[in-house]
Amino acid sequence: MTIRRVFIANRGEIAVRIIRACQGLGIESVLAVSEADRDSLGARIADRAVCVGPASATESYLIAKNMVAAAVGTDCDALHPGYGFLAESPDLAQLCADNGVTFVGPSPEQIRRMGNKIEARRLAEEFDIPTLPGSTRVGSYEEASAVVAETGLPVMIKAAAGGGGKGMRIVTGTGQLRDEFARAASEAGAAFGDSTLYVEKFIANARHVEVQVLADSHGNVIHLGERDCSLQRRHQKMVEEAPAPNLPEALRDKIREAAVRLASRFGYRNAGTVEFILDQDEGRFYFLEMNTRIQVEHPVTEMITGIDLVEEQFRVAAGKTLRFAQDDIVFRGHAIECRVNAEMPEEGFRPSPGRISVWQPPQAPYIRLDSHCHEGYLVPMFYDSMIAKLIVYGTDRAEAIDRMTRAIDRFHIEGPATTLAFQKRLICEPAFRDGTMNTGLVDRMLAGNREGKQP
Amino acid sequence: MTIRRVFIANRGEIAVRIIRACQGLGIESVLAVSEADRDSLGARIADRAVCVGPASATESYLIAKNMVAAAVGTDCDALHPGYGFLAESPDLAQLCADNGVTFVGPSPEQIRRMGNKIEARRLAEEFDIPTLPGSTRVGSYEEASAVVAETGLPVMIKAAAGGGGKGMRIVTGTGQLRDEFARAASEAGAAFGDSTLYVEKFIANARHVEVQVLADSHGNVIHLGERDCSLQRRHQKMVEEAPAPNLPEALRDKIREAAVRLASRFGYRNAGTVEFILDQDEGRFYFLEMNTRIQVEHPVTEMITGIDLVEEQFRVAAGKTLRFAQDDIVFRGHAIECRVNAEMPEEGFRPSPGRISVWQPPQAPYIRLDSHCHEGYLVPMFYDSMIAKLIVYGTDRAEAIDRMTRAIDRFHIEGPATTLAFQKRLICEPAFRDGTMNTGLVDRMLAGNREGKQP
Amino acid sequence: MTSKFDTLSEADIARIGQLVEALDKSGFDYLTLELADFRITVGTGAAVPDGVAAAPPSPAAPVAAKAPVSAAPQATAPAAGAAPAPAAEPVEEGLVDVVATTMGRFYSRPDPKSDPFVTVGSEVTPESSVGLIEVMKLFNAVTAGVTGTVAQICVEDAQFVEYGQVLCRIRPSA
Amino acid sequence: MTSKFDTLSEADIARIGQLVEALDKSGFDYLTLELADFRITVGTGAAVPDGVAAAPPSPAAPVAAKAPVSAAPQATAPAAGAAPAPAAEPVEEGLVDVVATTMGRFYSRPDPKSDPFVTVGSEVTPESSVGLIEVMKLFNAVTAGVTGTVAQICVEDAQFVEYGQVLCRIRPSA
Repeated sequence: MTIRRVFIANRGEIAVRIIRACQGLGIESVLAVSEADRDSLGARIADRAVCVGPASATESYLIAKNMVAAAVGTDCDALHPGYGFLAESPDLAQLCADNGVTFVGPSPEQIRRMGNKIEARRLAEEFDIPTLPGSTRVGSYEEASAVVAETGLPVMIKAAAGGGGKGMRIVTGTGQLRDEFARAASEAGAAFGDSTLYVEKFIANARHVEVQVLADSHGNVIHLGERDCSLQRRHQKMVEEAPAPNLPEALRDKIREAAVRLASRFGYRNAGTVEFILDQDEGRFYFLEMNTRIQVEHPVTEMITGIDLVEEQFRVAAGKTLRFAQDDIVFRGHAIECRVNAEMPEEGFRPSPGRISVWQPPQAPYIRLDSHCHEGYLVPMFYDSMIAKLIVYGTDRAEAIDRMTRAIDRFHIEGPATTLAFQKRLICEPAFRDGTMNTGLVDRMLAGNREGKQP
Repeated sequence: MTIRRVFIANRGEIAVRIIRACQGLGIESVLAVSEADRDSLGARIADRAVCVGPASATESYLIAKNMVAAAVGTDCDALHPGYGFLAESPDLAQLCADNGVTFVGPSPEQIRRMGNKIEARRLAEEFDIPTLPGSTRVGSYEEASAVVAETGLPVMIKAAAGGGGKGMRIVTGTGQLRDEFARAASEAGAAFGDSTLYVEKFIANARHVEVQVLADSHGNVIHLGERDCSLQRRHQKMVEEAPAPNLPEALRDKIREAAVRLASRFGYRNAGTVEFILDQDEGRFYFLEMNTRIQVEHPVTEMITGIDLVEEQFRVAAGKTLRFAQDDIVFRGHAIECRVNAEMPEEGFRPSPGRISVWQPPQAPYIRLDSHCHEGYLVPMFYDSMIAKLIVYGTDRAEAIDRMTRAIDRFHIEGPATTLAFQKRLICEPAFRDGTMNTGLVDRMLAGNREGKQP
Repeated sequence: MTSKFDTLSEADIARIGQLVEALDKSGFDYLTLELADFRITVGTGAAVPDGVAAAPPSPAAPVAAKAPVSAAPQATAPAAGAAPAPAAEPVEEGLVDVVATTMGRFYSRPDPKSDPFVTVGSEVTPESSVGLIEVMKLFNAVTAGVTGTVAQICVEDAQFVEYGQVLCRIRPSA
Repeated sequence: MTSKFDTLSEADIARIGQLVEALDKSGFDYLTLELADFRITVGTGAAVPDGVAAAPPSPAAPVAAKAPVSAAPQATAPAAGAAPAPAAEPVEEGLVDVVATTMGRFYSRPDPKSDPFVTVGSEVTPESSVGLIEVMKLFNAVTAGVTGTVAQICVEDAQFVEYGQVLCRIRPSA
């Protein structure tokens, strides 16, 4: 089965990225656009653009049945969901299947099961992949201390209902447990009207390491190495790199192997990412979740492997056998990506949409820019604030960091405020330069260092 | 010694390429421009542009003393010559030395000696590198047959005075030698007023293979693999690739080793290319010449090694030690370059300068375009007709060829005529696809196949 | 090379002169005339901004330089009718557009056997259905929204229509 | 290269004349005419910023969008004086530019001890030297080329000048 025309149920840079992959493979592209995206770059370079609804995503990009109806109505034989929006909606994948449209991704069943955190955790345990001790809901101090008895200290107590650090407590000594539990419960109750708490092992010196896997429908699974995404602000990735620095080779192999085992025991198909939390002090890693789609940060993997992941997604979706055995994959050099968001770091990173009056990206052989923006483009207020992904390659990590630093200096954007200057500060942080950062670095910088005001 | 500000004594795409390398290294750039290039892309992105003379190259880019005077006058501590123009002028390198300007290239002496074909051939022989038998001037049949006795048949007889195939004869049987010699001599006499001939071993099934070497001023020399440039029209390269296809590994190693031996025995410094002619039937190779500069086709080497050759040129010119040992070099995938010329293939490739009204290059993660052109740019009539280098990378040669084919289809240029469609035909030729082409392919296609009229 | 003006007749030159005069008398600041291989600009003060602001060639976009691709269907539908901009087709004065409230498949009749809901000339009230739009077996009636007469039908039966696409035009009764 | 006008016929010149007259009668500042391989601009005051036609933001050029960088010196010389476009500096009517015939270092006096060849107010004949330009110890005299009075000196002693850079301006004697 071959893919002749694909419907792209997404927007922004990933829509552009997918359309270019189609052009490279000789596949026709039909792009879904909301009223706000009619004149977007994606709409210009796609073979056809179809208006699927008003600007608001809930009335356009988020309506699965409309997407599939549009795919069928425009005679597409496949649909690529990109990331975000409906990319991990089992319903979209199911609707595609029901209407004879090839979904470029895993089966609806696989999306559903991995989308359920409890189920995903159960699967990982079934495949002997370590999971974070605890992570259970507790309604009383007694339940909490029972969990602690099993996980050991320190533990993190947080509101089951909400995120954003509200009602979050770190407990290091047994003595504190009762008081901290009480405070956390009342905070949670006040904030979310639900005082149920969540207790899990707290990892003080953690890194976010994820493994890119690629699987075909014939049971072949390979990994394309891991990425480190430890620079996060409130769990939002800001800077990603590949490979993960400062990782003992034995540990690196274990993590990669675990990801491949999960994907292959699970019978996974297409591109996916297995996320782990790495305890740098104890040299151990724990399964977090599996993302059943192409990821924002996939370019850093492409830079060090030379493989076009989106093209390969189309190949395996079309039923082709993987073109690569694990031994065919050659890892070389180091790549870093900065997610350029139209946000104001000095004002709590609030979105800063608007017209781009100057757009002069740096250019060089080892600089790559994935973006849908251009001079005169109006960054709409309706969608997320990412306007570009700036990616650099270096023969080693130090060269990649230097190249990124200069690339940021040479990237001139006027109109919306961006996170670039802040990201330059991040990659210049000693802890990042020597690869000993952890997932707390960004928030610590923001909390402690008030130069954050003038990034 | 570090380089703070560099003077770029060149124009077009290589000027842009060099300026971007400077930006990547934090080096200031001053670009020489003729009156015709005042508004060129290079002039815009350089930190400064200096008008060195009128449009005609002989009154601007080709005056060594003016270039060095301008470098000194603008307080540059280094000069990059690019390729072409004065890139292989010992005088320019000498003037730089005399005026305390670091020349980004080898020593004047090395340029001079390698620039002299007889001397270069002598050096190769001294270092036990095979050279083409014959290649001597003959004035009489007797001299000719003496040479043949040594080289064996077939031999090529050509006018010593001219090129372009005038008075060129292939002699396969001893019996023919006398007649062929006579005819060739009279043709040569008629055409160039000089009947002196040149006799050399004729290689019917030849390929052009060249090795990229990189050397520092501390005696370290490495190679960055070889390139195959067999697709030539009248000795003008049209398509280049790396690595060379269909080369027995043992032979590949021998060729690479020979290039490194030449460069290191010669004490060479900076980036250079050692060109060989490969006899595919006999599996032997012969030294042709050494180019003591960066080469047009250097990007294909960059694509498969991940190393920025121009940046490394600056490093070694500044006296730094090579950052790589031979074993550090990782070769991966396959790269192909098409030289896009503003020429009319259907009219004997005559130049087609003029205003570019549409310029829409293909874009994708593994497509690279090195160019100084843009919509509205007027391709001047004064200089060579290359307007861009379209480069693609693939995990293997077949993928690279497919990618280039589609990239050419997606490259929309209006205004000047270009060679792109013709190059698409070239890379689709069965002989090229299966890697069995030889240096005669292009001219044979043009001679034989008259669809050449509508490329 | 012969005369640069081969492509321009004496008459052309004269006409250009007239254009200049005409513009001069007018209160306008500039005039730009573009033909196949011919372009003229006359004006006062700064040069004419060449539509740069609107939709500039984008560094990121090889094809951004071409005219903005309308999101209108190219294959299945009469594009002009579907184009968002009314300008896409000379439209009679005072007609009211009835547009698709959702994307989907347009049906001009309740079922294959029946007559169309409306044809050119049909009288409609705000509540009258002019067609159905089907999305995944779900049918949505499209109503005229005004009282008047159907002046144009812009889409065909069973055609895939986009959100906001003009389905028909109605001449409101005075 | 021979005469720049090789490609223009007498008739062309005449036609251009008509266009110029037409514009002259009008109240406009400039006129731009572009044909396949030919482009003419007529105007008063500042030259038409032909940015759009001649130098658009280039897909290949991140910075091409910024105003064209003149090839004039930015560091060592008073840039305005060196800019190719006369518009770069308000220039008094009827002055004749004396420009650098080669790039190099400009010397306003024969040797450090002597007086300058000319100062503002100096009377010059076509043969009078206004300065020397040195390239690699080779000194080239620059002559006034007209009879008149030096009205402006645009460069400093020992300054590096570009090819075509205006060195001084002369008011020709009537």
